[in-house]
Amino acid sequence: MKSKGHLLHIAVALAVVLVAFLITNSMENRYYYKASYVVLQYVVLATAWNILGGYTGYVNFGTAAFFAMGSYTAVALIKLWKPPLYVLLVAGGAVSGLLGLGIGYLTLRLRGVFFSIATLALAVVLQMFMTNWEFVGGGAGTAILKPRSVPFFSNYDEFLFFVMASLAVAAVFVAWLIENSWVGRGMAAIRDNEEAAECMGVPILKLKLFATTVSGAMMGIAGAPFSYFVVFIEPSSAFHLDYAVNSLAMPMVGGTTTWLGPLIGAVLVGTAQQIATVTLSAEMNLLIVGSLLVGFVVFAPEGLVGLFRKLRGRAMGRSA
Amino acid sequence: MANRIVVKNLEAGYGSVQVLHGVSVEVNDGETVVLLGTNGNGKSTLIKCIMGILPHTGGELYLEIDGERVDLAGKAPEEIVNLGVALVPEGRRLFPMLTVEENLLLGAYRPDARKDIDRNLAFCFEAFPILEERKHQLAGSMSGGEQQMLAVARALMSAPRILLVDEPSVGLAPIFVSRVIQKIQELKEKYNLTVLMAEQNFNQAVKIADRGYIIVHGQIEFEGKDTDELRENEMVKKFYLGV
Amino acid sequence: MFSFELFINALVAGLLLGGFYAAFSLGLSLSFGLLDVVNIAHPAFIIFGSYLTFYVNENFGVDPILAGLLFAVPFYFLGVAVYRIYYNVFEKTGAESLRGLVFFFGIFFLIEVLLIITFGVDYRLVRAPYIGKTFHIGSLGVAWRLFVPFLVGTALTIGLYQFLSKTFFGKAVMGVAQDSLAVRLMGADPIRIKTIAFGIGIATATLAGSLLIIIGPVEPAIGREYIGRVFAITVLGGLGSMSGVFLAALIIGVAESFTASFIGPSWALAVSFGILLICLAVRPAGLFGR
Amino acid sequence: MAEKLLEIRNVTKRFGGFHALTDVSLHVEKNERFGLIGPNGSGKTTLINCISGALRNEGGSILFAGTEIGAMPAYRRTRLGIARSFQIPKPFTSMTLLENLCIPLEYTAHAKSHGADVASEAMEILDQIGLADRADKLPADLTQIDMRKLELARAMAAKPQLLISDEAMAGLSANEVDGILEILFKLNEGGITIIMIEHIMRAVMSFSERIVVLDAGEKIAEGTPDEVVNNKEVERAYLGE
Repeated sequence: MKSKGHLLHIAVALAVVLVAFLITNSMENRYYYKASYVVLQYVVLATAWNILGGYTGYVNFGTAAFFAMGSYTAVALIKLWKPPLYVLLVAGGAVSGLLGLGIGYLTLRLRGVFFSIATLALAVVLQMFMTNWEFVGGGAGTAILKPRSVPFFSNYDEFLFFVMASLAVAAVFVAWLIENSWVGRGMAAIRDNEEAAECMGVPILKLKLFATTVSGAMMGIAGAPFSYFVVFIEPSSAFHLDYAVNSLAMPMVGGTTTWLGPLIGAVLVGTAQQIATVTLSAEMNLLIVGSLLVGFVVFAPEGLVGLFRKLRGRAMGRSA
Repeated sequence: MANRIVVKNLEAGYGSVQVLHGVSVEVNDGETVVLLGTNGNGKSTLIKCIMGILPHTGGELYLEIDGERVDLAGKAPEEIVNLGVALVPEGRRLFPMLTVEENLLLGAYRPDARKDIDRNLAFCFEAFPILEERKHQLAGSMSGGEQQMLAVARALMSAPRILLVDEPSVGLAPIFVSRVIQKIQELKEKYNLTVLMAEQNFNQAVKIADRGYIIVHGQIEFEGKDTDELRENEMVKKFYLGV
Repeated sequence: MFSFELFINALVAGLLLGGFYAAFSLGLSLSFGLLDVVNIAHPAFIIFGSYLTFYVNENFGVDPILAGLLFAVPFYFLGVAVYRIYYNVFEKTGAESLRGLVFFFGIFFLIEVLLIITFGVDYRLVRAPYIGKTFHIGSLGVAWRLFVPFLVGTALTIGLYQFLSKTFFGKAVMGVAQDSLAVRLMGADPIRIKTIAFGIGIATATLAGSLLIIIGPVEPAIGREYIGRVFAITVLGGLGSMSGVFLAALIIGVAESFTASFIGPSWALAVSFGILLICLAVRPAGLFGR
Repeated sequence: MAEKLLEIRNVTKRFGGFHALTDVSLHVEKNERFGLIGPNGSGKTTLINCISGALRNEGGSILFAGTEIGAMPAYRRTRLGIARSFQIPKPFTSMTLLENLCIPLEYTAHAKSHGADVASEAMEILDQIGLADRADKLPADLTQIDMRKLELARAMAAKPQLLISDEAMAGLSANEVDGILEILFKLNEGGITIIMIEHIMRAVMSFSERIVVLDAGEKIAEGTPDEVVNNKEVERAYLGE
């Protein structure tokens, strides 16, 4: 039964990737690719954030650091020898994953708010380093030329859209795998009560290191194609606080305990932002995110998934 | 004027666990009454009810303050403190990161206590010279016995009429237990306090008690009208060690 | 590169900056260090204060320090309201650690966005007779725009220190995070104490905001770089110790000033964050923790 | 003499200047019912924290089935066969009762495979302890008594050789105490060694084959319940001088 479930999910995942590919062959308007890319990128970031924050209970305010390290690893490699995109993805993921591993060791000493502040501080320190590293453009930033053409796709933006769609599918799939495995159950035990978890045989340090590494690596991978996407990269955009706020707000809106939460949150909030940016203004879209974040954390801490479950529970209670 | 504690058929507990099953205890003006029994039998629960930390679910609980009856149902701890009741809590509950002196001054927070603050502080230092020596030291850095002295002194800073003491002997070396308990008696006489003390250490407690109750499993199993009755040792041993 | 004069200049500038940083961090030290309320939105409240100061200075010519003092009153009530929400939604249900943190993060972001919408992203500054002037001690030039914030920051530190250590209420504030039941046994209501104390913490934000905009122009997102700095100072100062905060603020101020003078201004900010990271990893109780 | 399952030699633990444990030595035999008593603050919980790994002992050694475990992280000690319940229940709040039990089952008994059908095993344990009808409930929905049973059930699910029950009966009625005692007796018959820490004297005295008494961080007596009750030191510890 279990393997059947896996097969079904793999089939759904492949179908989504295929649809993404077909879209690139039928749709022309470049704006939609750009907008969808951003939303999909948030699907990866929110899902990654949730593996540490939602499953394991450690709030990371430094999403921007992991994302930007992925981007800047790619920039450094592009400057060196222009490797193919998959190399950038692997390298970005590796660097941010290592960073995550390091942050993981911090959980030995820092819990709760201290951990969160440390991640925030990490983001600022790394931004300083990038600002001062002239090879990747320093504070002024640098332009990145994207490859002229790519097989099977009519232009590079469509290709990037396809890549990000595949990454989003992969990220959600990984989250689903973790959630439904002994690893995910151990993480939930850590989130609920770290001391009891360890006394029940859960190797808490190993699992926390796993969570921080996977979460960091996924953020780094999401960041790797960023410089090709924006064409011009500077520290203030790669380390933007919006990444931290969004990757946290989206799971909060969707619900933090399942893989579905960040997915729903990222699609809804991300799309709303894209629409708001066009129809209202960039500031209004941030206002919406902030209000949603505060609103959900105050009124619906379980997120949309939780609200939905509650409603369904009530309906079932009535019928029973 | 009389200060009394009256507890009638009190019922209380935590969540669905009922700890007190109809406990009746009276402490009359100027008396020292001890509540005896081993841990987990409801001594502290009763003290918490009187202090308003835990609401009771049944029975009656009132004080007489200067002859005036005050019902305690629904009162918050801070209101009860302001009636002139002080508690030396179990585990002392000092402010470990404040100095000895700051702890004592906080003891006099209630408005009625502030006017006599200098006199009371002087008296505390006289009663516990060690506290004056250490007044600039952090409370958390003192030994267990000194901390217990400070906890007693802090309670007295609120100029109480009724003093509740919960397990003063916990974690103390025997020599300190006897010193602390003697001090409580001295202070009680000096201030003419009405004292209810929950204590496991039977032999120390009865030294200063006028009367006592033995509480087992949330019920008063034995009421000793004087200390001789309480010293009926075999009986006590039965209650204490379960043989 | 190195000269004695440069050294003295950097030292004085750092100390002056440190006095200002103290004003910036006191409110957080009060809420985070003493009340256990992780108000990471504190820098945003300060920027908010800067803009209010800018508004009345620009339109009515009110002196920035005076403006800071005036706005302290409504900010106190703002703080009371924020704490009431925080208490009822998070603290009472025991959900403060994770969700409470996210709540303040959201508040931080909201304030920033609202300021951008209202005032735009341009840098704003204030006018006052002392801004732009310098006095000299020997060959050493001291800018009034640094000296005034230093004085006000020092006064605020002394004021809060006296308030906390000399009044009954202040002692209860210090006690409440250590043991809130024990505070009740002293006859005080811990929720009331926390509400008032949090209000006072937010009230200091307007004055800190005025100082911030006296020192230099302000834009809405400037709060971000202060998050790490104030937490570095608060943690380094030993959570909740006002004198510790002042010392830590001086240390950070001098460290940044030296870094800016001898290594480069773009590295200055990394110093406080670096100190914060080291401090968190090595000694979370802070250097001056009691 | 029977085989020693747990051996504690000269264990010491300090908190700042406070000596929580001073030079404590004791052993527990295989399949023994062992009682650990002492007045409040005597160091009982500190000692079991040192055994289970929540704290590290400072001096001396702790041997479990002949292996030194003093430096091991807690989860490895659990996997070796030491499980404990907490005095203040610490359930996994977001999980159902069944899922609560699956954690120790998956992480200790089946730590190698992670794939066994733990749900039915968890159900069996819930059934044993009388919580089967609440398997799908969250801990928040439980009464205090059921919460303590869950705490015990979760420790059982770690399939321990040694079960440490830390005041599992505090605040329970006489009938409920008997209920828990019955469960513990049954577990012991099934071959599990049990350390009981308890304030309810009737329970410890009737349950334990051997008792060690701690007072102010030191071992003051050891023996059968009868010997302990008639020990002058014990009387002094409880009744005072």
